Amino acid sequence: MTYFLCLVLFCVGLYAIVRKRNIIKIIIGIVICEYAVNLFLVLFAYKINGRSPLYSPDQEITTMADPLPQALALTSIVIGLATTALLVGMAIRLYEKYGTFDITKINHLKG
Amino acid sequence: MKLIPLFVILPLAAAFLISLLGKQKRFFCDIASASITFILFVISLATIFNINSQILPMIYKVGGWLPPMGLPLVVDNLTAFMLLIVNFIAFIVSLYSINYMEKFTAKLKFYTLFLLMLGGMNGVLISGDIFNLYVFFELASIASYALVAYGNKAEELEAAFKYMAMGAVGSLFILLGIAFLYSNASTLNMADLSQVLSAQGTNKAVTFVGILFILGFGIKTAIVPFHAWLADAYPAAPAPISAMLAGVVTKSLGIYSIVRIFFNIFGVNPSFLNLLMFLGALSIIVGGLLALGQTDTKRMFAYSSISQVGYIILGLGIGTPLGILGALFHLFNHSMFKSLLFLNSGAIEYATGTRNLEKLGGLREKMPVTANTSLIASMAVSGIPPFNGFFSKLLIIFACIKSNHIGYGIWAIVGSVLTISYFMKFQKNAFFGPLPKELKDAKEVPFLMQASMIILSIVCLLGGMVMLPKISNYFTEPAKTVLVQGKDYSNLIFKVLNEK
Amino acid sequence: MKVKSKSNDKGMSLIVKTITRILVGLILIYGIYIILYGHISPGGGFAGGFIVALSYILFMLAFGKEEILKRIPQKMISIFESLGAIMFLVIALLGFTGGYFFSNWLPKGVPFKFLSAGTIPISNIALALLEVSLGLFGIFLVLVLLKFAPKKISQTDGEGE
Amino acid sequence: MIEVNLLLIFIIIGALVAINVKDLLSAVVAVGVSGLGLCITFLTLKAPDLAITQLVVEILCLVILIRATTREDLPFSRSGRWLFNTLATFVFLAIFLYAGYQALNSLPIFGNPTMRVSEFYLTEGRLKTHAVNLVSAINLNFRAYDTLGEATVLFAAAIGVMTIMRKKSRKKIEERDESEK
Repeated sequence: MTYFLCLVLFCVGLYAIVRKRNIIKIIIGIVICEYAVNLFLVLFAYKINGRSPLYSPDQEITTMADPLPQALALTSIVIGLATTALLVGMAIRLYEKYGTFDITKINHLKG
Repeated sequence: MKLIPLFVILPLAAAFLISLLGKQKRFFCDIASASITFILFVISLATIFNINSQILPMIYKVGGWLPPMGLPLVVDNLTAFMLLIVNFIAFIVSLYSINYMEKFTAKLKFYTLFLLMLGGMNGVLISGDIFNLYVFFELASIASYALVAYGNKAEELEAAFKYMAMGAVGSLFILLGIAFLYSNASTLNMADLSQVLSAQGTNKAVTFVGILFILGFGIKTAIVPFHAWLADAYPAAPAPISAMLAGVVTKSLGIYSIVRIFFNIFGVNPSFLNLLMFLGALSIIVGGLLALGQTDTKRMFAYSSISQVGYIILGLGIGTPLGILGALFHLFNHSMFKSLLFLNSGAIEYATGTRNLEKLGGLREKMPVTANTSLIASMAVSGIPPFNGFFSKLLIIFACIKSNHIGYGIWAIVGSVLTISYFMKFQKNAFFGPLPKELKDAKEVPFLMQASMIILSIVCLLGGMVMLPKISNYFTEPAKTVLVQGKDYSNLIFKVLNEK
Repeated sequence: MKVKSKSNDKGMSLIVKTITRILVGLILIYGIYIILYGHISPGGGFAGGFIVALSYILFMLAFGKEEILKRIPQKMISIFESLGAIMFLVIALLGFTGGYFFSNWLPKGVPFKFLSAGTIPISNIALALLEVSLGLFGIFLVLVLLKFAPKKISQTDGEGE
Repeated sequence: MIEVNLLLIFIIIGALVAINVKDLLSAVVAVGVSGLGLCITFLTLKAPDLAITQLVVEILCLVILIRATTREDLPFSRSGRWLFNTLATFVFLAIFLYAGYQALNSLPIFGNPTMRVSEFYLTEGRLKTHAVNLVSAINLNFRAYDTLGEATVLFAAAIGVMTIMRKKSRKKIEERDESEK
């Protein structure tokens, strides 16, 4: 159930990317998809009744959440930020050139 | 052995240093980029000879951790083959850009991004861990998005945005696939994954991951249903970058990743091969037909690129050793002649200021070097006998017929005829016929640009010799073996690890 | 939107400025703490670096852009960024002294102590340098875009070339 | 884990609002809301490092995104093949959801990760690196090479943004010398 909700979140993002005309909305869709993927990684790491992957001085290691997907998610959050920054930069330049965020009006190219 | 990390360290270090120190001296960035790519080329040559003497893959344990825990760098024959192509083209392109990029401002940023892209591609090739592959994949992609938008004109930004939006979605699919794969197999190392997955047997999750990977990497390879970005992005980028994109980026990020993941990790099955063959054949015809109608040289080459990549995919999809050999050989050839063609079109644009075929003509006398090299490239790409393209296409068609896919064989021949027809159009309109008045003062391009085009055309001319057993045993044959052996890849890697 | 158009000019009111002056220091210290204790507690170079950068964003919103442009010239940021990246690479390269690229070559120390875990704290600092400069770069992105109207961008001090 | 499900529903509602609301500023704020929801979810799922990073990255992302918004969204139009396209999208998404659901069913159930490789990190991590924070230890020691790639991605993005923000991109021949500094 939890996994499925996360997949729904991914699909919401995909819907925005495919169907929206506004560039900002498309970027928002990509951001939402990134959330979903990061959340998937962390969901896969969760262990019932587990602890966060930090040792404490007096405790023995019993159950901990899987640290590896969390490390991967950390990487992918930062990569997502880089992607978003570049996309926004391009969107703003496009707005300067075309005066609109509408992708149906930004069509100097044929393909 | 110790040299493997250099493939990533050198370009990244050079990129950081160029952006830090590049402003001091005028030619610093030119010299740095050309020399770094040359060193990389030499190292990749050394690697390919080194690896052939010992047959087993070379593994470098980053940080000294054993592979399922740490990140290994793996160089086997396929990787060495790809590394040689990538670094060779990068060297040629960086020679070419010394003069060509004078037209643009902020050359420093160009070189920084170029070296980052190169580092990303090398990182993808030598990576032995699937998430690591994704990270470097993303590095190369982000650098290439920015490079496509380099000219900052409206069309270029539009093309780059389209490319980037599609590329970002592709990356998300890949990352989602990796997350599923991790949850299923609980490991990220490629060799380990391969063993775990074969122990598990078929699994719906793995099938779904396969679909996600085909979507994601297919977007980067621009096979036909996902090709929308390519025809805009290639013409928009500066010519050296178009040459890189067409010559090596789609191949190292797209095709290499697909074959590595599907042939060596998941293991191939007939339905996957049929899908590849179908997509390849579709790409050949759609790309060819679209290329026929173009008047912009770069756009024509872009569509032609889709069609030629279709041949590679078709050859891989046949799945027999002969087909794979043909595909790898065609991959090598396509890198050479398509880069050369894009460099040619860049030279024409540099000299005349236009890419429109209807405004060009009669440049043969004004620009003899460009004309002759592009004639060689056109003949090579259309598969005229002494040139390299002929042999690889022949191999692929033979493989089709031998494995009873005669329909696809005929399809490939039709595609080849299409190729000849649009390249005849290009040659006739650009270099023959009357010289328009506006082009009276066109001059041949500077020496370094000529030199890089000449080197590539010599490679195209002699490329057929790769078929000779002496060279082939060093070059394409071992690379083919890696793919043919399929899931034995993991056994080999663990064998190497256990030896130490 | 209103807030930003004000920050365009001379910044916000005196109350905001005074509180910001106090808060910025605290946020800065918190960010540095997160960076330095990344190997012991949650956090690390990425989070901490961005926190430091965000303190500057707060500063910018309160005081207006002239003030911050005076304090951090844009060239410095590019230099910091390259330095952070090079530092990380150098740490990796020094790993060759331990036998491998990226090996943890420093003595490891005692767990739970500040000076422990070999190269991890230094890597955190290098990453933080990169992130801080990237965050600051984000500010400049914002600054560049303050005059946001088609065909009217005049503040594009993107690169002095 | 009812609270995780509730948080997820909250995030999905935030996302739906973000993509459907007319006002672009509200859309960005709605994304921020679901991002903060995500941050709390990370905390519930025992990932404090990620929660901190997500929070900070979220704020920076919003600052950048808000700058890019104009006040008005585009008017809604049903021109062209609107109905067909929407239907096609929904069919595709439905297929995707179904396939994903099937795949998810064959994964280990929620809360019981397999942890084949991670077992090593848990047992040996502290002994080998002497770091207490395992996520840091993995990011900066076991998989530091990944982090190098990641840092370089950020670097590339920054250089990329600077590149596309140049005022002038092509130069005329006479300007060549003075602009080369």
